[in-house]
Amino acid sequence: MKATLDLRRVGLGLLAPVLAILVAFVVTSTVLLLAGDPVVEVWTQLLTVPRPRLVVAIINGASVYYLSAIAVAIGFRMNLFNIGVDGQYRIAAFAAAVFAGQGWLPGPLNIFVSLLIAVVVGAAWAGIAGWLKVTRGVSEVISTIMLNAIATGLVSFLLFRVADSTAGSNVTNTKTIPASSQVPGFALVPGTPNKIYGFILLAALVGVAYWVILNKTRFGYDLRATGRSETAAVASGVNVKRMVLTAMVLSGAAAGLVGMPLLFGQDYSYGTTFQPGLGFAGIAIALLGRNHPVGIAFGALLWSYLDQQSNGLQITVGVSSELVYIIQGVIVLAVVIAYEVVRRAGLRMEQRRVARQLSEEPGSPTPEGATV
Amino acid sequence: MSTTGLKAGAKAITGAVRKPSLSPARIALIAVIAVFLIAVLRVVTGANDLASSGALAAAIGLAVPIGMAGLGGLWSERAGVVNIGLEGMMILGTWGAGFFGWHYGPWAGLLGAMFCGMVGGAIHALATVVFGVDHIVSGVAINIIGYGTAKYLAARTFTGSPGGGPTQSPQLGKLPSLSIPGVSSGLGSLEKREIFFVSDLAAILRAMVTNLSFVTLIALAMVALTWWVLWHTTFGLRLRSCGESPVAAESLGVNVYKYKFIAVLVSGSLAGLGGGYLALVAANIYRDGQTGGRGYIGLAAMIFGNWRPGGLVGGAALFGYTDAVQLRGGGTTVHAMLLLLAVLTIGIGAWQLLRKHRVIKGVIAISAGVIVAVWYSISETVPDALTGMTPYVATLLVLAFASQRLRMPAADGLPYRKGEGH
Amino acid sequence: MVAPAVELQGITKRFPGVVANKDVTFSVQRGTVHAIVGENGAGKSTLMKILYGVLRADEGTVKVDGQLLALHSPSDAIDAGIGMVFQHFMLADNLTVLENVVLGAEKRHGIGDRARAEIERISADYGLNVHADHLVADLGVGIRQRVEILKVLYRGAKILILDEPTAVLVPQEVDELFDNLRELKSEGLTVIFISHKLDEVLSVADSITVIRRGTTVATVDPKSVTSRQLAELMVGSELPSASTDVSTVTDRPLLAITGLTLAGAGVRDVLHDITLTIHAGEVLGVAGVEGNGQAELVEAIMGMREPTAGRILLADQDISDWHTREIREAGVGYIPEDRHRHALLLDAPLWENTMLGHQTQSPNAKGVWVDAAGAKAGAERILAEYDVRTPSIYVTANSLSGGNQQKLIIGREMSYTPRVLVAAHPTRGVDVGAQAAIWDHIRRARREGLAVLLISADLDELIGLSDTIRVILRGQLSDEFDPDVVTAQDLGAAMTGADQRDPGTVADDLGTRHTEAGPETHGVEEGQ
Amino acid sequence: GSSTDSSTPGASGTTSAAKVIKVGMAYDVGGRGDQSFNDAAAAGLDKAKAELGADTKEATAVNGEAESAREERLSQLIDAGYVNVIAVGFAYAPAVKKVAAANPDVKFALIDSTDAVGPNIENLTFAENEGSFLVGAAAALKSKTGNVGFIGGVNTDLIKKFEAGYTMGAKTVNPAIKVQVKYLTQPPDFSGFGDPAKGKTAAEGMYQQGADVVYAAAGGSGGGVFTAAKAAGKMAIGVDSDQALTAPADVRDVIITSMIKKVDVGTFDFIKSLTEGKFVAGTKVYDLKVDGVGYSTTGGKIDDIKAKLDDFKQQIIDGKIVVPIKP
Ligand SMILES: Nc1ncnc2c1ncn2[C@@H]1O[C@H](COP(=O)(O)OP(=O)(O)OP(=O)(O)O)[C@@H](O)[C@H]1O
Ligand SMILES: Nc1ncnc2c1ncn2[C@@H]1O[C@H](COP(=O)(O)OP(=O)(O)OP(=O)(O)O)[C@@H](O)[C@H]1O
Ligand SMILES: [Mg+2]
Ligand SMILES: [Mg+2]
Repeated sequence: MKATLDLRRVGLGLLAPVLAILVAFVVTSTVLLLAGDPVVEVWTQLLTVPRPRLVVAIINGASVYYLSAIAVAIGFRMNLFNIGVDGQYRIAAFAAAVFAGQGWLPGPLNIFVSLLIAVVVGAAWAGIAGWLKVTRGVSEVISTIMLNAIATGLVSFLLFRVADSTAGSNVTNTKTIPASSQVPGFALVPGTPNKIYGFILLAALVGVAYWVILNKTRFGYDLRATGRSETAAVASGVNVKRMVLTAMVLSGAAAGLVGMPLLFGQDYSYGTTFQPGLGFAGIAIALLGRNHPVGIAFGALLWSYLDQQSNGLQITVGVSSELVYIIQGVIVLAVVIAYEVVRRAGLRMEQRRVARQLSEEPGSPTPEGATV
Repeated sequence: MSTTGLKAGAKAITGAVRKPSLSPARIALIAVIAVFLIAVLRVVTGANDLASSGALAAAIGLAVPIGMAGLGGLWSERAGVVNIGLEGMMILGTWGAGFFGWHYGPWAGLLGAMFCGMVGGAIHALATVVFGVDHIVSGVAINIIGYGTAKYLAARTFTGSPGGGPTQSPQLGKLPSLSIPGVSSGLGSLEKREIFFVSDLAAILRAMVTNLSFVTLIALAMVALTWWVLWHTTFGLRLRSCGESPVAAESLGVNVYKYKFIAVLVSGSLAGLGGGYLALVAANIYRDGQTGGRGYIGLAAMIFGNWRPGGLVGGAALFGYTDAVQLRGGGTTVHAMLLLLAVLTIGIGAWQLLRKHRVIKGVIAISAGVIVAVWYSISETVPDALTGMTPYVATLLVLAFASQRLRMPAADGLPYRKGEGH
Repeated sequence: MVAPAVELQGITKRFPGVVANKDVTFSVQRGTVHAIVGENGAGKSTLMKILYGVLRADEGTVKVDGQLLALHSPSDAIDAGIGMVFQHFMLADNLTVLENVVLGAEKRHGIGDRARAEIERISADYGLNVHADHLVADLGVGIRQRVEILKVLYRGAKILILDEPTAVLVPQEVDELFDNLRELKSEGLTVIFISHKLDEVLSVADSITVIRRGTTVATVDPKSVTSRQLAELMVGSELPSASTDVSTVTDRPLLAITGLTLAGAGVRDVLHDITLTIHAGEVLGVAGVEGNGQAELVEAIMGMREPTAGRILLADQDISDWHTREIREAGVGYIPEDRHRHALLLDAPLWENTMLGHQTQSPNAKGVWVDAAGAKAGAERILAEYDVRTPSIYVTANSLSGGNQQKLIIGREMSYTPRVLVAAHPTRGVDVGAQAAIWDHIRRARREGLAVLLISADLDELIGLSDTIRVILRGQLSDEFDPDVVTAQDLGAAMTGADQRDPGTVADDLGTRHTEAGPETHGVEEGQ
Repeated sequence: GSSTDSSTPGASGTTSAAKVIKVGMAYDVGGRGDQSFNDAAAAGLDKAKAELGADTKEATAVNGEAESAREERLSQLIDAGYVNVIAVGFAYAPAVKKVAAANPDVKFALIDSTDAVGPNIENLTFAENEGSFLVGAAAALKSKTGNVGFIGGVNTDLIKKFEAGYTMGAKTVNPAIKVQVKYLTQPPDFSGFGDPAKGKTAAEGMYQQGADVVYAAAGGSGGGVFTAAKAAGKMAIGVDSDQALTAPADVRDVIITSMIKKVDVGTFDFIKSLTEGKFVAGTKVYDLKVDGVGYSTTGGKIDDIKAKLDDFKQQIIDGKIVVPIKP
């Protein structure tokens, strides 16, 4: 009985993404048709099997997105909307880069302490929003929007003070991290010299930690309970204010790690060209992955895949690569709509099942078991 | 996932809001106090741009798009639909203004902006009202779609146009603006005399009667209209009831879907109007990325304003003013504001300490104030990299200091399905 | 003979997996009060929602005054002169009475002064004592009920549906309501009235329809049946009663509260100088009109509110400033009055619900970890022991009926070796079957030496189960009542203060009890 | 594919397909049509197309993209056969470094950066500070109030070069001059290059506080500066290309001069050198000496001071004036 049902559940679970991708396909094609762009060519470009070097780029991009989305998801699980991951990861990456660049500590230790700094700085920056919410009741939606902008100014101000710039460079960077503290990548994909970030392990670790903390610890139970029903959580003994602060801080701590694969595996310094906007992508990906560590991994891969595959649109098809934003947005929307439709179907299924099983029981002919 | 968020810490008004929390008299009083403070600050620091009609006119210009986005948010959230997609709708508005404005003239551009914003609203309405999707997800998606669509369409429609290109439209026609000649110059001479408070007041009035764009007037009219429609008409009552208790509304025969749908459409068109203002009034051109996150700021202004038109205007004005002042005066004016911050912080600290006997809080506030005061006295100006933060810091500080009596519509963000709520 | 006011013929309504109504047929004569009774989930509300156009029947016809009606939405029903007061109030808290009343009926008298005048007029005509400009959030339950009735009258309804209007009212308020109903009846209105309280039904109804498992069993004349017969028609078994056996009260105090005070927003304290002691094996019942401080009392005991003054002793430990979690761990079980908001995670599986509030305790946790296997085993045991009807511990709490949800909560709270049980309205909205089971559990708790604080609006339940009864009025506790001698009427009088002052002023007092508190004063009401 | 045979000397004209030079151009954010920096690069490309018969392919960066996206863009151009690649903007430096190393046969031009060097990379840099010196001097000479302004789009090292030259130029003419400086946004918020509303507000402030000339080194936000100048009846200075020709007609008359950065010349020269087989790796500085930067005279607004400016120009060329790159 249970096995068949689970199969059906899996089927339902797969139905949603398939439906979503189908909808995204149709909508995007329509846009292309309306705008008079070549539909077939666009899809051919987007759906070709990526070359090895692109595979590496997709995985690398996804690992960064993954961290960002996990950071957002921690808040979401508690109905906290941390729009501030963007500012948090930038300020954290800056702080870590400044420290790591000094090379005060030997290789791995330098990395470790730098990570710690990133985590602490990210957590502290998010903690401001948490603290304002808990003590002053400031909506975290506003405060994190404001803190993103403030982080931009602050980092810019400090960057020019610690910058290590060379003539003719035009890029303002922190000191380059010593070679001994750079994290080597993995040459996992044959056919390309490009390597997968060593810190993909960090992303995986964070994902596992997220899952374990949320699902296996008392703290995680409290956090999920608060997200599901704040009132019930309070009555069960959860200190909601402390939870808000802790969740915000944890979210910020995870956000602090977002820039680390880039910093230690690619850029080796923080500068004016350090990749921005990861926090916003993280929101969409967390929603796409339904705040589930595995779902987010798929979401991040899909996002990164589209990013990379769309890059060639201009060159091969002559279509503006911004098209990919339309596709990504439509996918997010289509996925949630499909999930909603499927969820309702599932709910109906479950209720029917409960009712049927109860009515099979002798002595209680009504589903409610009203007769005793 | 519900989108209502946690209430922890938010000292929401749970009991009686019998009247609008701020009566017109109190609003006027607050305004006068604000002007007075600024006048004092201007005189003490000599940062004259704090209360120049130019700065105030610029403030109005910067506040209007934010205010329109916020007003859009207000319509939507009053009907119970959280709208984080304002930014995307605004971006669509800028493109609409560029496209229609270029082809059919600026007024058509304004309508085009509203129409394109409304298209964004329609998507949001479809997702949240018809399909019952989580409002935040839909909003986030619309921001992405709006961003991509505008860029894609701009590249498609403006490439090769005279003076335009894939990232910008051709120059757009100007919309008329309004000056009251005699009054304006009279106030101008009064402003120049630098009489304490009088000149400051004159500057404010002058900013309001000089070179005021018609679109600004339309925006103000929209605020008034919103207030009137939502709080004084049958339509508005029904719309608000959908945000407070859709099941109750439904049980009285109100077609909740309809009102939510309309509200989100209006929301989109207002955000689009904000985008249109940016393209047609503030710049006379469409440019990629022109909105620069103003949709989010608009959302913040709306929350800041407690989901009310008046409060929203206050939030947008605060942001517009501080942004204008930092953009115009840069370091020196912001430097002057440090003094105000120092005095206020020390004042609050002293009050905590002496009246409330909260030693730790008081001491922290006073020390913070002293640090700012020291910063003020040992520096001449605020570094440019930091002045840009002014509007954000100011908003955050005001929120942190002002007591939080925010109450969002009771059913804001909650999914609603017909016939399932009883 | 004139056509009946309402005539339902062969109504069938299916929900996914449930047939809520099956071939329901009955008619209601004009100018009468017609009662509908039936167990929880029998389909009464569904039927009324069909009549009111909220739900659409799968089969069957509705006739009003002999006219066949096509009901697509409440507007159709309102146009046909039908008005409904829902089981759960349909009021928007943040709108005023005026706004709530005129909503959807703006065409009648606009939304301004004419409407206000009309509301005051109706209020005066029917003695409803409702004021147009009050904010609904400020109003007590009784007055909300009257606002709901006013809403219906304002629309000029000729047929009134009242779904369990008396569940939250005290006897005096019930009497007032019935007076109102008789008044309406005398003006030619037709009233359809649902209640679980059979005595009430017998006293006010002109005719009674019994519904069992979604279908009409019988329509009877109240003069010719007893409440016991009615109940048997409803359930097909004997009616349980709430009564205790021999006293098990010991002299060992388990919960002792002295001088507990909770400052309120305005001049008056929410709780003032509450002193009470509950001994092992004792059930202390607290009666009171909603909003007189019982909720706050419970929350103060549970550590969800910080008392302004006073001490709470659990056995001999002072728990006044403990946190909710510590209090729960120390052995205080808690059955909140609003199970959906305070006792359940509706979207979570049952096994996560059976550990809620005990997530730090064995077998649910090992150190900082959740012990899922232990928790699941515990859940299986609780569900079996407390007869919670469910196919598995993996279904969500949402998919249980209210009675089963409540049994789960009680099972949970009894399963972690509590010393004290705080039970607020443990049988509210639960049908007779589940009610009997819950009463049994409370009696067993008492036998096992627990101290039970029982708060209930059901005075018979209170009298039947308690060893001692106290009444709470405006945050203060009365003297003790002996359940063996006290009557529901006595309690009702004490609850409304009618034994001290003129009852006429009470409703007014309840209606505006927050108004003296200015807007400055909120925040305190958040459990900080 | 091999790049060497396509860069055979004398491959001008469109005579034979084999001799057509294939050039890929990777733009910075904004791309062709930005009426500014990227457009200047595009102009050079168009010229090469017309005069040298180059076969070209273009692609544009996306805001906030990953480093790998830039690498991929360059690689895809190469994959598509465009074995001469021009990377527009300093953001491409790391990508060029990497892709150039992997494709030693491909010739690269990297504009505005010397961060990536290699045997197949030519770094095209511009002495924006020198050009800005001249317009700064022009501003000071034209100013009646002794108060001029500088508006930078985004606070980056590159734009600071503009500021440094401008300020020095102005101070050289009039040591007592007041130079108001404002950057619209801080990186990585690059909206300051595309927000005319902000540009307008900042310029209004400067004009109202006494400035009568404002230099807009702010990309698309410059349009707002010109609007403000027009409304205030004051003067403005354009940037990158001769904006008195490209700006909207109604504001052209406020633009007294523009600091011209001849990216078009740089890109054209690069392509030409390839066709002639004269590719030289390493940094090529486009400064005043080689006319790589300069100022425009369209509209005749600075005809009266042209002699003085040319004198300054000569002094810089002669090394008598050394213009700093940092303010
Ligand atoms: N929206 C719904 N979806 C699915 N099933 C429903 C829905 N509403 C009611 N039901 C089912 O229909 C049955 C009848 O419910 P209804 O609310 O009419 O009972 P009731 O007689 O009013 O009970 P109570 O005395 O508790 O109010 C319930 O047992 C429930 O299972
Ligand atoms: N809106 C709904 N959608 C789906 N199912 C519902 C809905 N409302 C009720 N149900 C189903 O109806 C059943 C019982 O619901 P209902 O609330 O009527 O129970 P009840 O016994 O009347 O309890 P209560 O006293 O809490 O009303 C449950 O199985 C529930 O899943
Ligand atoms: Mg029910
Ligand atoms: Mg019912």
